[in-house]
Amino acid sequence: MERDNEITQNLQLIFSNKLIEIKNPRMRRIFARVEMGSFKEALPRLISDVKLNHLVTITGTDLGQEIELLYHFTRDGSTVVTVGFKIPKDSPTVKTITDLVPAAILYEREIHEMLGVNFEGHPNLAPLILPEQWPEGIYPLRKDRKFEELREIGSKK
Amino acid sequence: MSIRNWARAKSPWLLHFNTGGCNGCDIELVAALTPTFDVERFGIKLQGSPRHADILAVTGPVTVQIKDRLMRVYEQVPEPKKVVAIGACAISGAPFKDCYNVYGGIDTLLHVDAYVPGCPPKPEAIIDGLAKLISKKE
Amino acid sequence: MVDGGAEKENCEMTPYEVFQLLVFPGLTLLFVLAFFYEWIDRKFFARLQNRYGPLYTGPFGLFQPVADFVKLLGKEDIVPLACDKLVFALTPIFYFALPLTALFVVPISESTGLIAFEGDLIFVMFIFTMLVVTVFLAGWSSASRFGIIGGVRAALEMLSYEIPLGLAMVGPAIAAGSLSISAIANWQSSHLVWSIFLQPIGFAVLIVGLLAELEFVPFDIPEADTEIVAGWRTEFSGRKLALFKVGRDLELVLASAIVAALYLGGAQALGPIPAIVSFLIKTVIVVLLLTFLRAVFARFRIDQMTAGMWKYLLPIAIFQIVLIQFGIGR
Amino acid sequence: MKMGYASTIRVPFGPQHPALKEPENFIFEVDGDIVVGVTPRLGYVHRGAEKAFEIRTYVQNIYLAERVCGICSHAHTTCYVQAVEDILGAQVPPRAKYIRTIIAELERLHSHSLWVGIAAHEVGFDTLFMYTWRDREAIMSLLEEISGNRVHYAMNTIGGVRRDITSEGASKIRSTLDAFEKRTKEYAKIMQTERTFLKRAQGVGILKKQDAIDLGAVGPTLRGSGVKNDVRAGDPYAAYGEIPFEVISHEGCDVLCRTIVRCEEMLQSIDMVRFALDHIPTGDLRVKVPPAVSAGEAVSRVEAPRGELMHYAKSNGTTKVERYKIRSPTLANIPALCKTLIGSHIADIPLILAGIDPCFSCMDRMAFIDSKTNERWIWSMEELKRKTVK
Repeated sequence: MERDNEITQNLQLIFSNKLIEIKNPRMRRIFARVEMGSFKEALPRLISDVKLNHLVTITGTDLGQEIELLYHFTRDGSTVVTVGFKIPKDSPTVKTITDLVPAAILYEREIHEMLGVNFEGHPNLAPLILPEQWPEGIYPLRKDRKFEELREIGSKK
Repeated sequence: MSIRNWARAKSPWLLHFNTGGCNGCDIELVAALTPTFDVERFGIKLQGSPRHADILAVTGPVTVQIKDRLMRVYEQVPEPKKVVAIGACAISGAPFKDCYNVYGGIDTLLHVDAYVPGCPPKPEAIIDGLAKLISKKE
Repeated sequence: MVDGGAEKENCEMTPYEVFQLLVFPGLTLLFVLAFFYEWIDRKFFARLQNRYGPLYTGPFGLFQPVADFVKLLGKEDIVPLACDKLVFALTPIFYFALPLTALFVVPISESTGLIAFEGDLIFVMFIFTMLVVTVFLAGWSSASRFGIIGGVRAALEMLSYEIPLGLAMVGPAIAAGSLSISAIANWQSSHLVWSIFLQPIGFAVLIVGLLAELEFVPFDIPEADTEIVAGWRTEFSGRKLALFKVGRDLELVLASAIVAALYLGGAQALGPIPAIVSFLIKTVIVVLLLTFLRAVFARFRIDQMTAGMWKYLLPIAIFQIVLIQFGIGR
Repeated sequence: MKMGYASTIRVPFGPQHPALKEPENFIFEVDGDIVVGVTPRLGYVHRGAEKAFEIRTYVQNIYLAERVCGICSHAHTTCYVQAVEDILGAQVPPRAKYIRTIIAELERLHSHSLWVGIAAHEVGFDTLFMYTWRDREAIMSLLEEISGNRVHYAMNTIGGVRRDITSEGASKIRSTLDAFEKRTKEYAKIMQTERTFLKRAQGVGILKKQDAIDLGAVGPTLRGSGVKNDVRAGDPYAAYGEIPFEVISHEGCDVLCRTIVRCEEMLQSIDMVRFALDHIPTGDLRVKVPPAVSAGEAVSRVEAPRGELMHYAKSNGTTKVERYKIRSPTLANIPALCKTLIGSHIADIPLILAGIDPCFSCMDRMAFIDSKTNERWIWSMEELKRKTVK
């Protein structure tokens, strides 16, 4: 447990006033919410000081007006530190982190395709897993379309 | 011509095509080749190229992405050909039936000659399905 | 020599010769042998893998190769649009005819082949090379990526195993002092010794060379099904594929017959055993040996194979020839 | 797109290909026999499962989570039920934890021995493929006896386990594992001494340690490059805290090393199952759980046979999940796979592909365009169709 507290203090130190909330629901799990712009600047220090060397994945959630991006890191395979922030749904643009974390190249592409968030500076945001004939601009994981509508779009092809 | 039907019944060559399934049925189909079940006793061989195959064994719910490839491979198999839908996904799309990216069921796209139910069907069930398909009169 | 009584100018064929050519040691026997050896090969391969192999087509699955052949004949024969039609149609026929012609030279039922002339060993070597050229043309003409890659690999493979194979076949010829297979067989029976005991290294090199010629597993790179679908055979279907299948079986018969003739004394009557039976026993043993090697190894990569052939197999073959020169293999 | 007669030819590999059990399409830019560019085009297995999670209740989702992948189905259900139990704060009875661990290790056994067979088949060593799969049937019938099905066991439910392991079941497991252990040791020895297999596996598909960490590889692929990282040790779940084991890793960084890691993991799993069977506590199998889950979020991680599997669940108090994210181990290995494929021979592709033991059906979220060649091209629909297996 003491390792979790040490990480929590570290995060509070790095984000200081930008940190909206931080919680530690169980052992080896830390969830932190930060303001939108502060994540990219803090990333180098996160990797060096807090030693978050493995990016597990990035989760995108549609919260109605905003899209929440959660970056799940692990610290040498044990504690999972999740740092998340919200971005407005009408202009969902975020800076990419592939320059610092090469593994993110895949996860950012899925979020781009599924939720319509575009990542500036990403080497190649071509369409990914959705079928080729999937119409532009329709993002399946957004909640603004009912499930049956999606079913229609999918099977029309 | 009884000799031709005898030959077709005795050496049905199989081509396996997974259209987006969870590969539970695929490992059971491949398990049917191994010593415990050994389908080569009936002359059944798994072939690599669609040109060499008689029976197209399809597993998995047809995802939208793979539909064209499935039709393409189906056309490449020379006549007389048969299609076997192996597993609940191939028959009706099973848990993924109402997903946005799935056609659900092979028979929406192809004429299917035999259905092997089960999720996944055991190797014995697959062999039984193939045996029934082979002995089915045209 | 063709025993047809007095020398005839117009040399038309006596009925007995026609029978010989078409039935007994000729076409039908070779067809039956081809299917029989494929059956042995598949059954033994399956038994090595703790499986049964074909079981329900005829007694012990004996007619499985026949069933496969007849089924393929009845299938639709698809000719891809982009392929070179003429070559695409001719290569199966060549692949089927070449081993057949070569088999008339090898002694099967009597101590001499149907046709025996000085230099028929070179003729058989030429046939082996032509087989690979046919394979290359088949792959090239099918205009599919996998066909082209398979054909190119077959040609590349030939460059590596052709010379050791040739040397291994020439070994017994030097010992027997003649380039006719029948003469070599007779030399072995007259000297009551088999060349396998005189030149064991040559025998090993020949087996490895034939494994590569027949595209059995350690060297089945041209039609490696897990890499390039079905290699040069990918685009063939129906009758063409049937001819390729029988051609491959005949090639197996030819390979085992060559080994039997050159190293195991050919088709000579061993005391009470008639010639044909001794030929069958020897060739079946060779087929079992080839299948055993097929079941035991994993597949080489094309560059490992060519390197291995040039670095190891060729020096050994040359060493064997040098040994014979010094009279050890006489 | 530049269509001139390029010095390289593009070899499509899939979606229908004997080496791939599943439909994946890798288009290789090949110069002679050497791969210079790889373009995986995935999405053939994308069934939109994450969206389907949102319209089903929590109990129905167990059925769906299991069918994400056929070979590691228990790993997915364990990960799913642990995520929901995390949010609920339900206390799973210790016996259920032990049974979950036993089934997880048995699944690792059958998944790894399946992989050893497939890897041998990729290089044409069919005899070993037949033997390993013959002995694997013993594990499959064992799992069938315990759970009633050979592949999807449906052992897990939210709050515990649905079936018990009786005492004669336990003795049957022990006897089967004794025989299986002897066979596995022999196959491990064969894989490391058989010259032809060595020639194909040694020094093939090199993934250096630093690349593996940077590209986020997981599981045996990572442990084969010398990194000691295993969820069972770092973040123990179910009963892994009480079962002694140490993480296996080798420095070889090639396919052979990944084979050795997997074979040793099999032997270790056998010992773990024996230990778990000896120390299994008595008690009930599950605890009652309300259908509606209070609002909250949870990250649950499991060591699937292929690597670290992560599920993220976000609930909103109703009986349906708000957002469910699955990140499977194969997805994390794809960038590392593409790195090892560049510079390899065509003939090595199936073995390197099999090296990460890809399970595309869990993974199918992602494609990755990597082309070291200078020009960049995007495939249009027609070109892609023309390039696939004609």
